[in-house]
Amino acid sequence: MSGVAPDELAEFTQRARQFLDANAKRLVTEFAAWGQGPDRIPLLEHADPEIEKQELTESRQWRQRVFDSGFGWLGGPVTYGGAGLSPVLDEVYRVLETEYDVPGRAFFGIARNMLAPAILDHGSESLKRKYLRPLFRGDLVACQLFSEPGAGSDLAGARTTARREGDGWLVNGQKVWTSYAHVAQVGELLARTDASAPKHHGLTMFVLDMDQPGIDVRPLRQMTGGAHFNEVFLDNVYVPDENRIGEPGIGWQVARTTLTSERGSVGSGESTLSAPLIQRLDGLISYLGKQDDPSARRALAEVLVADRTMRLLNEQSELRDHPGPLGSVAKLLFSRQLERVANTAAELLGDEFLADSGEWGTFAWTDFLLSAPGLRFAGGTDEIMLNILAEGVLGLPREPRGDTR
Amino acid sequence: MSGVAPDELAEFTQRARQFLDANAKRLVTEFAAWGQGPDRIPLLEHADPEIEKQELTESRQWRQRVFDSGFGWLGGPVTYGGAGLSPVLDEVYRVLETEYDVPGRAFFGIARNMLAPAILDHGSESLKRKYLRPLFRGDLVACQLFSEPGAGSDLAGARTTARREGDGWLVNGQKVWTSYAHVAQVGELLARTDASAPKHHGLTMFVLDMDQPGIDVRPLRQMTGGAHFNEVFLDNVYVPDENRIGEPGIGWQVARTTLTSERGSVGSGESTLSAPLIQRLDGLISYLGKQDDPSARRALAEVLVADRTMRLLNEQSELRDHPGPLGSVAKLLFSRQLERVANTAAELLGDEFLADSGEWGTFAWTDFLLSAPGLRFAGGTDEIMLNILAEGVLGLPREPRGDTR
Amino acid sequence: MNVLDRPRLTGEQIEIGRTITEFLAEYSSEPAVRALMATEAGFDPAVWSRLADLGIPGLAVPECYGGLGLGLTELSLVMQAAGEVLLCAPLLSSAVLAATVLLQVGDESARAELLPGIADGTSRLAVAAPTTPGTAVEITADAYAGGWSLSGRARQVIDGATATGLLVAARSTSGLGFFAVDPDAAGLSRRSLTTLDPTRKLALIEFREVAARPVSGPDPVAGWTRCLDVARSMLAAEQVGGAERCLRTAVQYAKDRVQFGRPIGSFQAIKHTCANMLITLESARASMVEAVRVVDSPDRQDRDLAAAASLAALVCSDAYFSIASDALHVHGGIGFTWEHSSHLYFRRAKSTQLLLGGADQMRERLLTMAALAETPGVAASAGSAA
Amino acid sequence: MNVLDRPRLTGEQIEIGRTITEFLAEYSSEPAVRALMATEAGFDPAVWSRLADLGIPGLAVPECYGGLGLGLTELSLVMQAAGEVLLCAPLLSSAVLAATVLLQVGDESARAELLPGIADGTSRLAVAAPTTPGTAVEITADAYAGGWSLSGRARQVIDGATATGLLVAARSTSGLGFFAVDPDAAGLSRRSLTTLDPTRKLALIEFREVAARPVSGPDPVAGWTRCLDVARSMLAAEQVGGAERCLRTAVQYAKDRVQFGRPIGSFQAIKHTCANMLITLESARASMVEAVRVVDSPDRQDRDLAAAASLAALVCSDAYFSIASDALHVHGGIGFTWEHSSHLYFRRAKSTQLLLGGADQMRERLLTMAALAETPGVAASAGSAA
Repeated sequence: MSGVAPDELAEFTQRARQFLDANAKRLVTEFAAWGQGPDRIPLLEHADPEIEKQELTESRQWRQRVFDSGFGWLGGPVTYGGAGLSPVLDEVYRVLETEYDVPGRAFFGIARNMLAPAILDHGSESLKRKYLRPLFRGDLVACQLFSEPGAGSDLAGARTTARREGDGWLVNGQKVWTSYAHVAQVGELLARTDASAPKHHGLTMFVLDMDQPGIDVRPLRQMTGGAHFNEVFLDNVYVPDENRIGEPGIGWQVARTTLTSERGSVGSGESTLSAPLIQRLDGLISYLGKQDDPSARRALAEVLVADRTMRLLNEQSELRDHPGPLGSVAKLLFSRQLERVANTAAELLGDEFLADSGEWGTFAWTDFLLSAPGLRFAGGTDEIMLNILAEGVLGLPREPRGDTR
Repeated sequence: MSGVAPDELAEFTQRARQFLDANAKRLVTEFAAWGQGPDRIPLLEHADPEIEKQELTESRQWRQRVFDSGFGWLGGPVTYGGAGLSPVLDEVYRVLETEYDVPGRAFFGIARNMLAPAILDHGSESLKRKYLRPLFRGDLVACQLFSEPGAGSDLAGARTTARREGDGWLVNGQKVWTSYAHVAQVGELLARTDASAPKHHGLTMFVLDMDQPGIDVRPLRQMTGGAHFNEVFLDNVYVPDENRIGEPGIGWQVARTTLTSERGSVGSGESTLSAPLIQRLDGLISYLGKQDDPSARRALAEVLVADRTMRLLNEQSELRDHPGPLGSVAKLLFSRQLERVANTAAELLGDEFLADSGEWGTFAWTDFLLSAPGLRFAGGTDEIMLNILAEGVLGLPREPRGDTR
Repeated sequence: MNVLDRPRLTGEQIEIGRTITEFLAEYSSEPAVRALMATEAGFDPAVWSRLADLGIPGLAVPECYGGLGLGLTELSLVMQAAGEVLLCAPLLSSAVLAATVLLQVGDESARAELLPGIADGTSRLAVAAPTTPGTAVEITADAYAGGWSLSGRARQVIDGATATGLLVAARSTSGLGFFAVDPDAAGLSRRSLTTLDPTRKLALIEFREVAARPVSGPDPVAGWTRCLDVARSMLAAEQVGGAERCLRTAVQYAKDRVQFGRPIGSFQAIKHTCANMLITLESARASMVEAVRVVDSPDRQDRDLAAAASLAALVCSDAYFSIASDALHVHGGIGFTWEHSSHLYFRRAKSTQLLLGGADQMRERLLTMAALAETPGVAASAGSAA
Repeated sequence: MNVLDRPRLTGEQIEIGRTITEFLAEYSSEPAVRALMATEAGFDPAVWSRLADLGIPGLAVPECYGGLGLGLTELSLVMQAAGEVLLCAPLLSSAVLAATVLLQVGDESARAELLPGIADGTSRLAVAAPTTPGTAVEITADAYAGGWSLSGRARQVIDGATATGLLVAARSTSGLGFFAVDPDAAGLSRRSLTTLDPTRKLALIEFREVAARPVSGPDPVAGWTRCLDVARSMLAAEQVGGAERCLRTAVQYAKDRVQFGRPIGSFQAIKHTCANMLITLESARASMVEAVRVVDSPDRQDRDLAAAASLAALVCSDAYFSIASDALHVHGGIGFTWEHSSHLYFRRAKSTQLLLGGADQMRERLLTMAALAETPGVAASAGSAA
């Protein structure tokens, strides 16, 4: 295994298991029987605020315990709160943790996989000391303030402005598609600081304190009827200059660092088709008595194949010395596969998919179907991902652009 | 029916049937039984030259009889040998003819559907008088001298030159992917006549006499091992100026006329998945005893659906007042469907597809599989077709180009 | 690219298409649809009455029963236009399904009694019968002294909760039959269901010894099969209308939305997506036009109808869903919001894909009609499926 | 993007990968492959002998039988490199299949006698046994006084016409067993077949009372199932190698070929096709790497092997064919010519897709191993399939 000697790995695994065994229960591998548990098949969470609050508290407490026991940031420098070991071990630990019944880490995905890498790569020493530890410890939930109504695929077209004001900056504008903004303490903000510079050179990145006046977070109602994302309105919001990530004008480079680290949030292990989902589809087939139906069998096998392949892809790309943007491979496979699963469920259910008959585990699939398209643009549209792979990995030439000035 | 009054149509149909009944046998609707007939599944013909010569003779004789009986060019002006009726009737007649056991019209597809429309739209009066009648009568086989090794999708990049020489032009260069060049009497030639003009404005179109010195037609061996296409080398070949189609420099416009008329040769009725092909696939399923195999049934049904849809699409687009470039829809569906059929046959045959066991109707599918990719670029790649539909029908904006000078 | 871009239309038909399109542009705007889909009834009685004034529900009902006596081609134009704007009205349930049941299955007295109300819009009838081939009827009909009584349940009856009358398929000792039922009759309960597509309401109807009147003529099984094929052809027209609208909206967005300094429609990824949507749409239109032609041919055979309707159902269902999905995708994030119309078409498309039988059933019918992949066992069972 | 772009390789393994890649660049150029594919033998004895000098055929054969005693991971690197250049050699037949049959099915005396020849390349053994789960063995073995005799036929034996020895699966009254047969024995005839993929030769072998020597140890059925799973994992490596080469060639062409004044690789249609090929390739590689890891784990269970090998067979087969097709398409007309290498990979890809069992069988095995979609009937029959 690259970067870690076999002995070290074995020793680490044993130590991590001891911690996990002492602090959590092993997941029982048998899944809840058909008809038991909540009748929903979640893809984009839009939980009841009270439930969400409680889930966040539990998740935070667990992450803090993990961190304080030394497993929170294995690959991080000791100076900033890390364990000073190989980054590979973070992935090893993550995989181990999936075997235990502990709170998920979704709330902290952006903190850990996007904001922290940006600060590590581009932030000042004081930013690193201030933010890295709480971001990895689960003290802070982060959100990503990149997309705007006029700047979706073309993030460099951002129009939210930050202008100098005393020791800091005043921010004005609107961001959109912001997951977790309603529970976040900090945001990673991309703003235009120089309107006269060419578009890719006029941007600057900041860490924004979300708990201050002038920030209006509104849930964005999506096609399912729920609201997983938010709009964020920024009206004369102050950011101290010390919260700038990198020099003024290099915001676009910082954003790219962030985006290529993003696989943790959408493309990585947590978003493979989970075993429970396959179990749910299997349960549906049994419920409908279609175990002998060859199209049902084929569909289930295809979902299984996609799930296994994505798991392997994630697992192995973490083990490579230079994983590169291959995380986007998993993200693309993931969003495509979701739509296939949803349509398979619909085909199996036939007209039972049309209306809520009250039967457990049937109409719940409609929410899944309606959520699936959202995963195609969250974290970058398929087109952008394909461009990144083609240009970044395969070295194909860029397109002529219309926005080079 | 647009363009033809119901009475006129009925009268015409009766008259055409009389002619056909008197001159040909009705096709027996039962197909040859499994194991009978030649053991090949043709897609790109590369027949034995002797057999091809004989087929051409029979096809020519039939077309001449059809023409001389007044059914050869129903929509054409009387001046040039046409019947002066609605062009819709040509399609009506073509469909009627498919019910009879008569030679196919593939040899004359380019003459009729590409060269003739170009002459009609852009040619001089004398060109029209000289060529239209023999092109529709089956006297002349035509080929299309457009593509070059360096100008495939980008036909306007043609480098074959024609330079003034006395009363005519001297042509030098190389063409490729030329179906029927080895049996053609005339070629529709796109050549560069002005090297100093912008690339789309330096081209001119000619009718080239193929029976003259300096023209070297070489079969192009394709991946099946056979040779459906040719390379054509042009070495100081003379074309009289009267054989110019349109003014010098408008060759690109003439080519576009030709290409949008091309559906007759690849996208039209003759190239839908023929009933015999479906029968062959059905026979294969029975031979393998897979009538109860749900994937086989599904695959066969999908082929049937695609075939019916393409037929309807062709039939109806001919009936529209402005069929537009919708013929390319059928061409795209066609080439996609072919690959699907080939892969279905392979999947059904399993390892019997790997080697020629001598069983009739099995290994013959490999030739079909290996021919299918050729249909994707013949007559324009998928990408070019999609651009035509997107820009021409939907009005989407063109891409920035790198070759505007 | 519009409703009238179909071959073989007469001047009168083109006029009908224009009239209904203009009418719907005024009376079935997106805000109106959104308002109605949030109501329990799901349609606007005032608009319905105006549609009735235009003769729409009785377009294809013979004049002797109070209709305009036009053909199903004309009705298909209405369905196509309705599909374009997601019209919320009992068109499919009453004007298509119920009227066809009476014409194809009903006896003369039932036709004479019930069709005029359908035609003038004063009745809105719903049909309670399984629409997927192979699904068992869950209602039994028992004869008693004074007549018949029905017990059991019908799932997912289109507009079942608001219909003024019901035509119910039930099994008695003498086989399948259709019965007219008053929805207010004792023992009947109906419940509006939460639906994937909120612009078309479905109801669960339960029958406990509900008084019913038989309305079938001879061979109701074959008649019901024909009804479904007629309905599939009309639904195909609705699907083509919806798909057409989705493509138009997507193309417009691709022209208007600028990213990277260019309209996104100038990028091949979007451009080719749109071109592929066009290919899919034109294939669907071709199959629908043929199904409507067959449906409207006086001398059609049942098997030709079955073949053409199954083909159109297959092709148009998949086309609509694929186009609606692609359109949603072309719109990027905005297409994923509740406020954008994309999801309404996406929901309608998925819902119509499953409404009158799934793809497997349609494929099997096609094979049967084409006499392909025949084995004694399979052919026999496929032949008996509705 | 190359052979060695795989996680978990040791320095020694990387060195083996480099060595074989350099060797094949010299001895298995495209002209050499084209020359060999036109011959009846289909391989170059001199190159084979050099490969043997490098120890390749005996890479995974234990040292006690004359091999290098390395693992299947090392052999998979060779297969991957061989797949890249379409090496024409009895690698799959002798070094993978025959060696594995002896190790997994053979008794001790057969191993001791036959493995050293395989390892040093002096013997080239072919295996005559059905490779698709569920296919019946068409050869019967009859005991007679002096030994055993085989009758029947084996279809599509890889390198069967040129092998110096045969390992044949046959049914006797006591069930399936493997037998060693001298290809020159009386009553045996073999015929080279015209193949879809001319770079891998297949033969039809017929047996008429051919003298044979039993070589099986206990439970040859389970052993043969394991053999096939090992072979599928190795073939997956070959497929990944071939797919990788196809993608590399296509990307290079997309950079070089200019149309409309731009490299065609700058157009999104081509660019995204290539990106999708990369996605497909990386998925395939992931499944192959896992299968090789499992195959090479000393404590693996048969069902883990079956699951990993079936997954790799499915994913890599489809990936290779899809990548080879796309690569051909990216090349436009030139890719359709006989002279271009595209069709050689296209043929190899289609052929390997069907060589060791089809997708249906692999999917069923996966479901069985994952205990999904279980019904008593189906689970039992799937469990018995090889």
